[in-house]
Amino acid sequence: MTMAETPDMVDVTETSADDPRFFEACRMAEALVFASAQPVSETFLTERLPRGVDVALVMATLRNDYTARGIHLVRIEGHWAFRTAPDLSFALRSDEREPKKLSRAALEVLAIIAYHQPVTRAEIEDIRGVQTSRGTLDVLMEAGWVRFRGRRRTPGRPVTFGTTRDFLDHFGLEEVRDLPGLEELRGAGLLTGRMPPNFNIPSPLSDDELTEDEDPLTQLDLEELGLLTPGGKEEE
Amino acid sequence: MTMAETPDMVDVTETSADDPRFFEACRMAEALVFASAQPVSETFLTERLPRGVDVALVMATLRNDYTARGIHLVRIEGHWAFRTAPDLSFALRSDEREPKKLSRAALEVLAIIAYHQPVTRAEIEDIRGVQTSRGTLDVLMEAGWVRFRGRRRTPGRPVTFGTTRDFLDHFGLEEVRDLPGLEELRGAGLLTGRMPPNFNIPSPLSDDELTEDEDPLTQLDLEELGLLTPGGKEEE
Amino acid sequence: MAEGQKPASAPLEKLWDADAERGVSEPALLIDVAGFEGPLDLLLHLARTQKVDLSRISVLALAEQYLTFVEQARAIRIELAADYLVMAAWLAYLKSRLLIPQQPKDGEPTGEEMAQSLAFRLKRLEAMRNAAEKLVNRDRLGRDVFPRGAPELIPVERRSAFEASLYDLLTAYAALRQRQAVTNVVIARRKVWSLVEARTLLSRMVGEISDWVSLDIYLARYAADPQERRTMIASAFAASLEMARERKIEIRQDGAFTPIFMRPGEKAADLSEGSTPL
Repeated sequence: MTMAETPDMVDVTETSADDPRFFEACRMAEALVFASAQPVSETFLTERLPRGVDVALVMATLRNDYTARGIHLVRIEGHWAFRTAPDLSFALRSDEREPKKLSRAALEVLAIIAYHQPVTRAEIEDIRGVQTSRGTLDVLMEAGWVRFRGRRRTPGRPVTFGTTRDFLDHFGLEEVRDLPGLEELRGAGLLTGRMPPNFNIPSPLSDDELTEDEDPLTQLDLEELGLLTPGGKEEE
Repeated sequence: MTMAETPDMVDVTETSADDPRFFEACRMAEALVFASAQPVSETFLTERLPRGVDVALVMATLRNDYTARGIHLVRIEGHWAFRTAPDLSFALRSDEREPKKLSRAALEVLAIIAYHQPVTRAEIEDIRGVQTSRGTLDVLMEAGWVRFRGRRRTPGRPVTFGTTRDFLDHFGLEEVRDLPGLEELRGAGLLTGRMPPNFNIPSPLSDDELTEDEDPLTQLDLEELGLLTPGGKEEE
Repeated sequence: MAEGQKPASAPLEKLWDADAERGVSEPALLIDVAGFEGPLDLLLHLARTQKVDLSRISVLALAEQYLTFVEQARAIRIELAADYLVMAAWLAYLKSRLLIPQQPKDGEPTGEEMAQSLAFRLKRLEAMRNAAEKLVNRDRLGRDVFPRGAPELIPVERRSAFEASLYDLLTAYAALRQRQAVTNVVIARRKVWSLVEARTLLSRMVGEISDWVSLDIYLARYAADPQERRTMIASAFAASLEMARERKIEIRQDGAFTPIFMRPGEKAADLSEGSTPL
């Protein structure tokens, strides 16, 4: 059987098939990445491989070697890892290893953070139209998918959230810009932080702050609202 | 897939090379061995691979594929496993110690220094409510995350601690001011439950400048500190 | 809703499916908002029942649907969360702006602009829902795709010999501060005035006064915290009974629940040397 040899020879002959040093570098890189369960950074590989070797070319060659195999070499934000081929999922899948199920709310928050990052909590709540319940962000951070990124340079300096490399690894993405449908959403203007002009819609309230909400209310509405007690919150 | 087929010893070389079923079986075996935490028995492989496939041949083929690579497929007491090629051990051997998890006490002290800097050892102990062992600060200094900042202009002129540039790098912060505040910790579900009304979390200052009640460390101080075990300065 | 009928819980979806066929006036509609994550979620659900592309929904019809829903909820006295009602008010306003076109005034959005904004928000929420679904159905590590099962732990790549994430750090800090805060609360709560303390206080009072003084007013000087007042009054009253028995003070109350007055008793002199009794 020939599957190991097929794809790589093309690349290697072009560039450095005759160079035993390049071949050795490939073997070393392969072993280094293979040994680790975690993605290995290109910086680390550069340090470990013989000096002067084109690491990018080494990795491209290796990736090519594995395209048809049962294991793939994948790149995640400048880090490399071996992963089983996705099409073999059926053969490997086992229910015991099923990752923890996320609540709908947590999943929604995760998607918003992924597509809108860096995003503040207020923006997440604006998009969802509800307050984020305690525990939702916590769960995502504990899973290692979401992290504090920094602070927005606006008054109040709100903290922003973003996704992690583990997030990309988990969902099989090389980079954030590989998120499914990202470009279309951006093109449709659905990812801009800015609202259309004159945007004005009630934002989620903390329970008792009925009166705080503002202009569009008519006197009649206010009277009606006063008659009704605020009920419980709807979050998860 | 045709189930009628039976393992055919005679046909072996003929079928294997071009048979897409055999090729698929190789990919599956490869992925199964790769993903398994233990060496995989041939019995297990036989159960998982498509019926009628010659498992021994599959494994022999795979082993052959990997002979020249940086990874080898090895057979250990009738079980199969991938191992990095023995001749590459020089490249893989790591002189780095395996990273140790920071102890809970160290995490707490580090966090207090980050949030409350500049902070003296006595203040750290006051916040934690327990004495800080000498080793804890040593560990943090050794990790390069904590440094002496200066001296407080109070009786006894206690040394103040702060975080380092490496600290920011390691934890992915641009500046100390990016550490989340009370509302954000609460919002992320890290702080729960009722908090006393006067509860607050300091907003750390930019870490470079000395505060008004701090004196810079003089040459003498440095010598003194250098002579003493780090962290052993104050009340031990 | 028909009288006497017992409201049972039914998903809202039923409500609107039924409406599409039977008209809104149909009685006995049962409402359940438990499945919805706030008014925007509900609105998105209603918009979907229009069965058109979100960019072509009729915001006016949507507003009416929502308002009808809120009306019905009120009719059967369902307590709606405040944000549902705020949304209703906003939609009522939007509806009026859409029905009675006004000259755009400075800074005030036109009805169309408001409608566009709402449609935008619904589209954005739906887009994120779809994105979440796509994400969760990808080939996921640990479910569809697997890492090396027996890592050899060789290429450990760490700049630092120690491992900790920001999450670890913040969790530790939050837990610590919380722990300490709780301890503090316990200490703070221990503010119960003992009889001894109350007696000392009363003794001091007796030293200062010569005639009837309202206990409440006197104590108010010491109890800044209203929560403390209660225990103070209770202890002071108990102590005062004892002191009255010893004839160190006299107590007077004109009626139930009226203020309690006190003045030094015959033996008040025993209490405080430095002051002049009576």
